[in-house]
Amino acid sequence: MSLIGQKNKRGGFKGGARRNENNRIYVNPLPLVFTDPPRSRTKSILSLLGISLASLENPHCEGILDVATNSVWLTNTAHSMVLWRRGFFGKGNLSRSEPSWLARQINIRRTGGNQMTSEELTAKRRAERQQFKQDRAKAIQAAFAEAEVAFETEGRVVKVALSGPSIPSAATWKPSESAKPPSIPDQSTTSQDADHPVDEEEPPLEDMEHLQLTFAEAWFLLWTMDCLTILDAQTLEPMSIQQIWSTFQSIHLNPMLLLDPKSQPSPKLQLHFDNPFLIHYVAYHHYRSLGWVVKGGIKFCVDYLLYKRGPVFSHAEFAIVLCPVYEDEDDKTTSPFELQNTSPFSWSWLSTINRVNATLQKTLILTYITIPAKSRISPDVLSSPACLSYYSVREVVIRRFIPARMRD
Amino acid sequence: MQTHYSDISSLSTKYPRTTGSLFLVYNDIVYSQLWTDVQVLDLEPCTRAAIRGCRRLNANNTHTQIANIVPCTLSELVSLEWLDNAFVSLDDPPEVYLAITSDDSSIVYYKISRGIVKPPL
Amino acid sequence: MTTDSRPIPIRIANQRAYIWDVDDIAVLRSQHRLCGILAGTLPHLSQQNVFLGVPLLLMPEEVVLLVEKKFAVLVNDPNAHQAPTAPQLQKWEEERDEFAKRHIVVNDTKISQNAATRSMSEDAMRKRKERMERKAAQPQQPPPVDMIPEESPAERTEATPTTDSRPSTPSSNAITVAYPVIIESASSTLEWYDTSAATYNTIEAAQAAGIWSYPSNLSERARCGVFRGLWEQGYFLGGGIKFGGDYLVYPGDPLRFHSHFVATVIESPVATLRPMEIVAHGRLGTATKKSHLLCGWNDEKKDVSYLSIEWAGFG
Amino acid sequence: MDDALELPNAPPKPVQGDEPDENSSGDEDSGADWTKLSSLNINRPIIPRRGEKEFEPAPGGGSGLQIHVLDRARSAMFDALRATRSTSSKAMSYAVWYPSIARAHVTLSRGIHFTSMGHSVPRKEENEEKTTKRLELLPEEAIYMIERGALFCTKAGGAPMSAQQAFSEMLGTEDMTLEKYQVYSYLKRLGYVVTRATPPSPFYPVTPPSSTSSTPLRHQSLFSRFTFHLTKLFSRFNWWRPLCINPWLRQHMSYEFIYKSLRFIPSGHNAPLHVKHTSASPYKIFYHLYKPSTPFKKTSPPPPDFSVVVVDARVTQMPTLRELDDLFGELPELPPPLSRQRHPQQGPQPARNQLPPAPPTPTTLWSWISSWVFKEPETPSPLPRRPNPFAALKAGKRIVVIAAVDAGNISFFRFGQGGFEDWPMM
Repeated sequence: MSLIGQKNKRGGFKGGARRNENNRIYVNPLPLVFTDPPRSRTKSILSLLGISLASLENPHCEGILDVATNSVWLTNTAHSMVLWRRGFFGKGNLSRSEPSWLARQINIRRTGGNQMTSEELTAKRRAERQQFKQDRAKAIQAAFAEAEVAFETEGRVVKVALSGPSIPSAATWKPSESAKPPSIPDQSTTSQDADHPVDEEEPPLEDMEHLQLTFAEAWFLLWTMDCLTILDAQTLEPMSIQQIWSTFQSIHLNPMLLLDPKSQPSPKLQLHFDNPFLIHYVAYHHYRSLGWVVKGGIKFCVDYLLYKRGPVFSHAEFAIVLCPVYEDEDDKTTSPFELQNTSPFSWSWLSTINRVNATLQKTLILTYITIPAKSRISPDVLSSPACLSYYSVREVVIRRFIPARMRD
Repeated sequence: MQTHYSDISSLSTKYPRTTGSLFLVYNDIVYSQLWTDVQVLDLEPCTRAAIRGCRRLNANNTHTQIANIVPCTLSELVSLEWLDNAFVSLDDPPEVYLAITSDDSSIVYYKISRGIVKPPL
Repeated sequence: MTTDSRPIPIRIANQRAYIWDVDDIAVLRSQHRLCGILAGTLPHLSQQNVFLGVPLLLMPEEVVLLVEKKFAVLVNDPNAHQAPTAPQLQKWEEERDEFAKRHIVVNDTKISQNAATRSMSEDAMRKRKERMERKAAQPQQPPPVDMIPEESPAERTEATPTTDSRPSTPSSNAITVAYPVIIESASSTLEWYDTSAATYNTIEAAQAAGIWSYPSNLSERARCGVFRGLWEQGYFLGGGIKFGGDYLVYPGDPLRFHSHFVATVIESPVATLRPMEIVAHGRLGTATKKSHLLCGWNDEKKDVSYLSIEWAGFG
Repeated sequence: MDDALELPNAPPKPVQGDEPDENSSGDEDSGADWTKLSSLNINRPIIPRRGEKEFEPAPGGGSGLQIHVLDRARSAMFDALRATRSTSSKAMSYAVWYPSIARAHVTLSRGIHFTSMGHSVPRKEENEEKTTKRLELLPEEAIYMIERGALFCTKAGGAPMSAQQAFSEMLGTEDMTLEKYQVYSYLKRLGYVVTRATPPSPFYPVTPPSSTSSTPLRHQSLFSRFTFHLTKLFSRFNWWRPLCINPWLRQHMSYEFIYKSLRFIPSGHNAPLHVKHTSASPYKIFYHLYKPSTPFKKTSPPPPDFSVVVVDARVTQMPTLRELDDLFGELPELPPPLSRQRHPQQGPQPARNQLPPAPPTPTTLWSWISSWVFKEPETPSPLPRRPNPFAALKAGKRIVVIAAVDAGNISFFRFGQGGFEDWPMM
């Protein structure tokens, strides 16, 4: 059962209580868990010698390779919850973060929609903000019209104040019942009631959601943590680690081959240092290994967001844009991929993404991943993850420089 | 696994490369955004399927609006001609929604209108 | 307004386009809806960057539009600055001396008035210093954010000239009474500034003369085309690089109206566009209450098509 | 917690210590309200607040009131632009401009400007045998002083130069472009001392080369790299099973150990960069920048507070990694910023205060053993205030300021050499 559902059942936590609850639920930063045996004298002595009696527990989760979405799907709720709670891996395809779609649906049925989920709350707040903006714009327009009349009739130049008793401000405005969205005559189909009958005897809800892991997440979980098994979508047989390694690369090369069940596995996998899977994995692994929680950043127009402990604890501090750099420009011209951001940005684009992130208090980081030159390193090393030691990662921190504020 | 794609199967086999984003967007529209009368249309010039449905404009569905969505992934490249073709194939609606998906299943929707359309006051 | 129909001389130097006469700036703004960007220091407010002074720097797109519409001509500015003839120079020196004499008389009576409208006189500096000293004695107040104090006159040191004065340099002993010395902004007041042999009526002529090159490639043609397209719709335009685009598009004079759009120039209908650009532009536009305009240039048809981006409001 | 921010219409959060206009919606250019200028006290100018603007003109070119207000704003602006450049004859400096050497020879120098502008050059006077030292201004220095009405410049024959002529003739000489001049005057107007990074002549005073003192951190990262190679050599690293946990070793049974043993992808700006050099790069440090508060001696300038590159944004893309690497190579490494004393400045970051990550200490097996063997000193003796990792990550180890100028619009960015590998979160 989703955490969000539980939270709302109890009417929500207060700040400190929620933090404690989060500290308890998300105590493990990785899926691996160390279990300590009970305290004993033997243990203390052994521990002095640097010997441990603790044991390591690694979960075994199962996912299915989905070629079309370039991802691995977990449909087992228990597995999804383990990966989400221990390191915030994956994303529910119908939710903003952890899969909560089913909980939301159950909530709607149970309460008739009176108790709102966070998604619904967001929607409500959004509608209210919209209404506030409309009200404010209307009031300002009225003030200008008044000033206009004063000018035309009396020749008085009235300075229109954009705040004051008659102009609603964010602090004073309250949603009113009458301020509901205007009820425009219904132009839509009349059949909608038939499509969604309000029935007492509703069929049991089927969970339409899965936890989606990117290839980078999936590879990290199975390669370093050994806690994920990936099943072939056709055969539902577990894939070997070597098979997965080459599949993640070849999907980017030729998804058609893999989508067509009748096609033979490609006779010889072409290996390229600039395979998007490898570039993304290098970055993902780099930040994970430094203890960051790494999530996708499309909504902030970047590649990744870095969270210190996880998205439930704090806002992301850093917004990462991947900039792959060819050691040898010739490799770029012969590449089968169209990697983005391999050439320097225009200044206008840098302004755009920096501005978006600065207003949200995120520091923009350009993460340069060097792509080994084929002339320097044989692409044969790509047949195993040993190739990863030939890449390198460098960060460049971007901030606006405001001379007026740097004078001391 | 095939069952997940059943609603959109005919066009997903026609355009296998764009099936992923179509699937993600279709499910989001049906199950999260709760649009009604959702149908999948062939958008041949963009080698993909588009989605048309009734968008909810308020909570209890008393007001809806027919809207068109063109899905694409973050790693694709598009062009003005491409967007123009989408408008033409969808019978020139005043606007289309571009749904951009990423590998982590995130989707962002942006409204694209033809011509110079003023921002809301 | 007959005088305003004369073409405005745009001063070209090093491939950059300037307007130095304030009347020309006024015509550009009020009649042609072109703003340029002020690039000079305001002599009486020289320690801030919010209000700047002449010259007005024009974007190359503005230059091309003005010349194509016959509103302006291009002047090869270094060539127009000719060496003065001996009589011209003598006349100028006489006028200068006359001005100085007049002001020495005036100065005795009306020192502070002049200083207030011109730049700071010594007297004003002294008064100001006194004020600042009084202030320093008081409990400290945070300095204004955008301003730093003018240097105190106490710190002014009279450095000795390293060599003997040149003929043009008035000897510091010659006149002991202070008078204002004026440095001209625009050259149009100088008798030996002569544009007659340095003026070009078309972009092509200026390009042939090698003083102007814009537009020289597809990307620059696209910018000119889009700029003109938006201008012809009645908008005011400003540079948009800080807002993630090529232009800011205003419904009226930027002095009174906020911009409605950030516009991006797209060189051709088939030029590739990354979906991330739509995300970023849409997102930034929504946050700043602007729409984003994608302006597609068709170099064959020489026309522009527009798409507006806004956040969908769901998702 | 970013859920709410994911929506593009999320209200921008107030940025502490920043003015609201820094990143938000205000139109930065043309945003000033010139009507406020006339009411200013000339002697103590205060920048008025941004004028409040309307959404759009009424149909037909604006209503009566709108036209009235606009006309007033415009005339305020044009009046301000008509101000003459003048200074009292007792404060005016004089110079002669020599186009052939792109220098203005100062014949009479007055005022505070010369404490940070102009340099002394031995020149052979025309028709003379001996060499005399004289004070000369670079083109940007001369134009700036002319613009402020503080320098009366003539041509060699005595013809006075207007500001217009200074722009036309002094720009484009040597390395001076309009873009570089605009950056120069922008910074000078704010009170900075601005000098050339590369001496334009042998007589131009230069900053003594900075002693790049290596910080303890540098040792740290070199050390961890060293231990990694040891680990790789001796433990027969299996690339198909990168994480090797021995459940009997207490040292291994921690998340910290796991994270550390996963750090095997080369990272940081010290890793060898196999990217080729580009032939000619516009990215050269052009100005040295000194804060108004920095004691500055013209004849022996101290190390600069900032190094500035100026590019024409219309024709120049952002720097490549190689160009950035070359720029960083010329800059001294800065010590990590110390954490601020006041905690509330940090905003809602409970996690930050709970777990202040210590500077990395070696904990891999081999570093563990080697710390016995080599007796690697413990973490440096407790500092009074330890660097805040977030502040250090945001600042970068080396900083270069790049001014990108687009037709008069200057965008200043600071590019920091990042070092995430130095500040692991766990």
